[in-house]
Amino acid sequence: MAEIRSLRDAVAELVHSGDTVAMEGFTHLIPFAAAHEVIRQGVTDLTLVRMTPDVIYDQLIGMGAARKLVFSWGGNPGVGSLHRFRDAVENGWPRPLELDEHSHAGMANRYVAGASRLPFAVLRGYRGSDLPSRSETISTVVCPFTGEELAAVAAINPDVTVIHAQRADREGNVQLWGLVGVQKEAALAASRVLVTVEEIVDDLTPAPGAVVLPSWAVDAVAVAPNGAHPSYAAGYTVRDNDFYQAWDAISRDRDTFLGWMRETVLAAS
Amino acid sequence: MAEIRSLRDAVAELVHSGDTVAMEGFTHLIPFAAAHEVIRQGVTDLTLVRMTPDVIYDQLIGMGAARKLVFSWGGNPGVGSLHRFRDAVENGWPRPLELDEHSHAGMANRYVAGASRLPFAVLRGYRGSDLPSRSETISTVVCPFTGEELAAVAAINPDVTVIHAQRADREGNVQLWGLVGVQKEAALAASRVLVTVEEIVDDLTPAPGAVVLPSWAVDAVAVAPNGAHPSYAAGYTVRDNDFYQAWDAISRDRDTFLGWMRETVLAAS
Amino acid sequence: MTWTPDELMTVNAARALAGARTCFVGIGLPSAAANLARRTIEPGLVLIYESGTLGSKPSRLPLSIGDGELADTADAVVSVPEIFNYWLQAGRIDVGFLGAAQVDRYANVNTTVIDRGPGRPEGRLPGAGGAPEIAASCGKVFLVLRHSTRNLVGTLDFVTTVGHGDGPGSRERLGLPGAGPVAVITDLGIMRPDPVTAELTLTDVHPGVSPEQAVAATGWPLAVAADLRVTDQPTEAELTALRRLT
Amino acid sequence: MTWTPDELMTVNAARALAGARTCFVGIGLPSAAANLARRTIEPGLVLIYESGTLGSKPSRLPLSIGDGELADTADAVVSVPEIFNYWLQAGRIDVGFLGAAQVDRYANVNTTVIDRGPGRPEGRLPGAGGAPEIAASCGKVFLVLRHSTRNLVGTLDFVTTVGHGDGPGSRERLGLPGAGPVAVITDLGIMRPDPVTAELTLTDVHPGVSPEQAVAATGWPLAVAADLRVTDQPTEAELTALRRLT
Repeated sequence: MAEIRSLRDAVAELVHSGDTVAMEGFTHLIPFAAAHEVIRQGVTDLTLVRMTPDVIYDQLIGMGAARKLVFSWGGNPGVGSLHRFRDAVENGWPRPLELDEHSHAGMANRYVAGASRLPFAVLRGYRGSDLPSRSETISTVVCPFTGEELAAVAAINPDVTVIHAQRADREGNVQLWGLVGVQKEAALAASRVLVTVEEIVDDLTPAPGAVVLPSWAVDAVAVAPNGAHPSYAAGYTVRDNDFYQAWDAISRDRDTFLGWMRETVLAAS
Repeated sequence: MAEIRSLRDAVAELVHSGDTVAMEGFTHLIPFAAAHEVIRQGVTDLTLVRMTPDVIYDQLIGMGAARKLVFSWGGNPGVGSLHRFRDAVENGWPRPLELDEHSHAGMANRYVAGASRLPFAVLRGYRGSDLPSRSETISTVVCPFTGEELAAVAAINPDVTVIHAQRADREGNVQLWGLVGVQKEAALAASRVLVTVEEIVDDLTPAPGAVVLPSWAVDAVAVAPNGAHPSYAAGYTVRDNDFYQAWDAISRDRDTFLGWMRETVLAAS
Repeated sequence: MTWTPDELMTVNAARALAGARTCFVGIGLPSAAANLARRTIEPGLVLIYESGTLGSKPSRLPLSIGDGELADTADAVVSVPEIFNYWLQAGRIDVGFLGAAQVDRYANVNTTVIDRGPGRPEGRLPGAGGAPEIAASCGKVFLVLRHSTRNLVGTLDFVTTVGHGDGPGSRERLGLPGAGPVAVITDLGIMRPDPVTAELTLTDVHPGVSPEQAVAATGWPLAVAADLRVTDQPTEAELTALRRLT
Repeated sequence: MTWTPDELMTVNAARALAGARTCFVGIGLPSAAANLARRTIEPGLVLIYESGTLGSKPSRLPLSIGDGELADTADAVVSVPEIFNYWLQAGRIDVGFLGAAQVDRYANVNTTVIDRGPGRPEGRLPGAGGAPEIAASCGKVFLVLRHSTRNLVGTLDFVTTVGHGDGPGSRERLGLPGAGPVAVITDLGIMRPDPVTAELTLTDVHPGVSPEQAVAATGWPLAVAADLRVTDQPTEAELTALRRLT
């Protein structure tokens, strides 16, 4: 059963240095508040998993919290490069970053296999691409009925998955809606699940398109209003597109980045 | 794009003798009205696919419309046997019935593979069971990462899938909710899709838990109020449990069954 | 109060759910037992039906696994592929509760066909449904069925669902993750796999039932535990709750 | 009215969607073109974004593929695994519309890394995203990018996404179901695979652009079609609609 805890306590208990951590949310519901708490607590040597690293992992990578990144598209959506990600990969700053790189279809299916507790998933993908030459988690299987060769991707089973949702009830049942992305799969693939929410409510009234994660599939729920900012929570906040655009300048220079992180993230609590 | 048609025209155009037909709906939203139209039109030699054959296939089988059944649980839920199904299998009446028999997990994954246009799906299933000895659509694959042997099941891709839904709009976009079963997968696995609905509305207002099939993934929509009876459409009708219980007596005897079908199904239009 | 043998069976099946958090519920006797447990010994029990409902709280016993109330009262409704892949196969369910047509001494189950002898066609049963994977993947499994030599047989006509296979180590060799059947609850008593041989052994009889009755109603030479127990009589609260359900 | 080279590119990209029913839309230039098509030549065009929206009808151009309006205006919102497995891989999408960092003469695409020469670390690009499977499974594919020798190269540094592989028959040998790239639309003109050699050939230049300009901005000896056309000038309606979008 999920316990309702402070974000600080939940991160301290569930996210450990050296863990494989997935913070999911496909553009929507990205758990920035939890990532900032991870940075503040000095958790490090993480293997970060996420389809779209986005600004959230740019920050973790730039602060040196990651040793490896598992991903499929590493840009600032609609804006340009993730400069901290590029600096880590190209120049090893602040530390080298190992990569395991997939396509979106491959990553999505890796989470599906993880949620299903299968060791791999099958897709018609990667054909002719150089991607398999750089990844040990892409292989092939042959259909026993037709003889067709298909791509196989290894399951992802994070030590901990962190997601943001609109709300939870007092039992810890979690409800999210809008673009639901791959959050259910990422949560169910993990050994431990931390969910930040906009608010705790008495009753989860049914909502169109809502996904409910029952309390017994979640370890901790922490209230973090606007906890997806600069991403958003449909029905509560809107995407701060200006911030995404401003991030380009903030993150381009190492010192500017570090100054911003110190003032905005490390100084907070 | 889906055309809105009469049930008679839709069945005449989309369901042909010799087809592989899936009529899905897991206890809920079973497309009885469409099945009755198939019987009235004398469509025959069908390969019928359905996880739970239920009374709907008991009727089709008893009327001699099927040459083969692909399924995973063939009972009258909560009541007992499907007598027409048993009579066909045990005594070849009114004609022999070939079987391809799976578990629910296997059938569900066969539809998933079909909807994904993959030739097979992988699951951890059938281990130690005698089921694989009687089916050519169960095999094994070896995980290329871990070496674990897993079950593989062949995709199901019906010629036509028939489902019942609560409603559609005038464009032919379809909306269903409540127990959504395996209908989306069955529809997307098929070459042709026929949906009967309780009503056509101007706008599909979003509903909690609703699945929407866009018009361009459907071939025909036909209005059939109470078209799931004795099954039901959440929000419109309730399950006629009395009928399910009455079916035991109606179906136990060949002549009683034929008389009931003549009076209730064949005489209708 | 007096009670019927079926009520005895259901009450004892419900008691077996003490301490369980989540239960994958087969229709029929298992559903009665699981719903009774929610009203008596384990009010927080999460009922999961293969029709895709997580946390159903029906007020009356559903006739089928797809009655509307199962969805209306659920914490979440998911698709049938999801319930089998993300929830059952993933090992998230503590207890699987199954009915059965034929059970053998290793708690393997046949729900497919009955051999009716030479020259006669096989008798047809409903088939596997969710059982093979429920028995494979749940933390543990309870079976509930009426006690007779027709149901409890020396040799299954068909192995639909593996319990303990051909004995100790069988589940491990087959790669079945859950512990498998830990009790077979009947209208005469309870059988449990022997810790050493894995063979079903009579560990409990219901009040008023003799072990000889159970042995006579079993299709193999049923071992009887040295410390054979008698199950507690159904309480008034249990019987009242059960009768209200149906 | 006057226009910019980028507007020329986007208007021509939108025109390419005439007759399409469903379009899988990459972010950036493809999204601008697809949304412009919905407002001009193909009002019924169904826009599908990899964030899981089927039939989005945004009023303004979204900055990212996950802007709230994409979900709010969609006919259906599905999970990311579902959009890739049930909709894209299943071959339900007519047109895939992709941007690119590097494209070679067979319309193969690199969005992964740039070789910056010996002794220097690779330059990092965003990566594959949805492109490999979009290019494999859509009925046909349009690429849209700015025309320069940096973008249109003789040899890719990395093959992220296969267009026509190493030439005729390549897609069939690889088992790629869709027709692959049928046009590369740039700010100078349009290149299409030669029906025989599958090599990208300049078939159209935009008004005011000479074929020599396009050849000079291409990193391989670009063939020019014998019947080279000049694209129609952007209409006032097209430009107005485009400028309202952004």
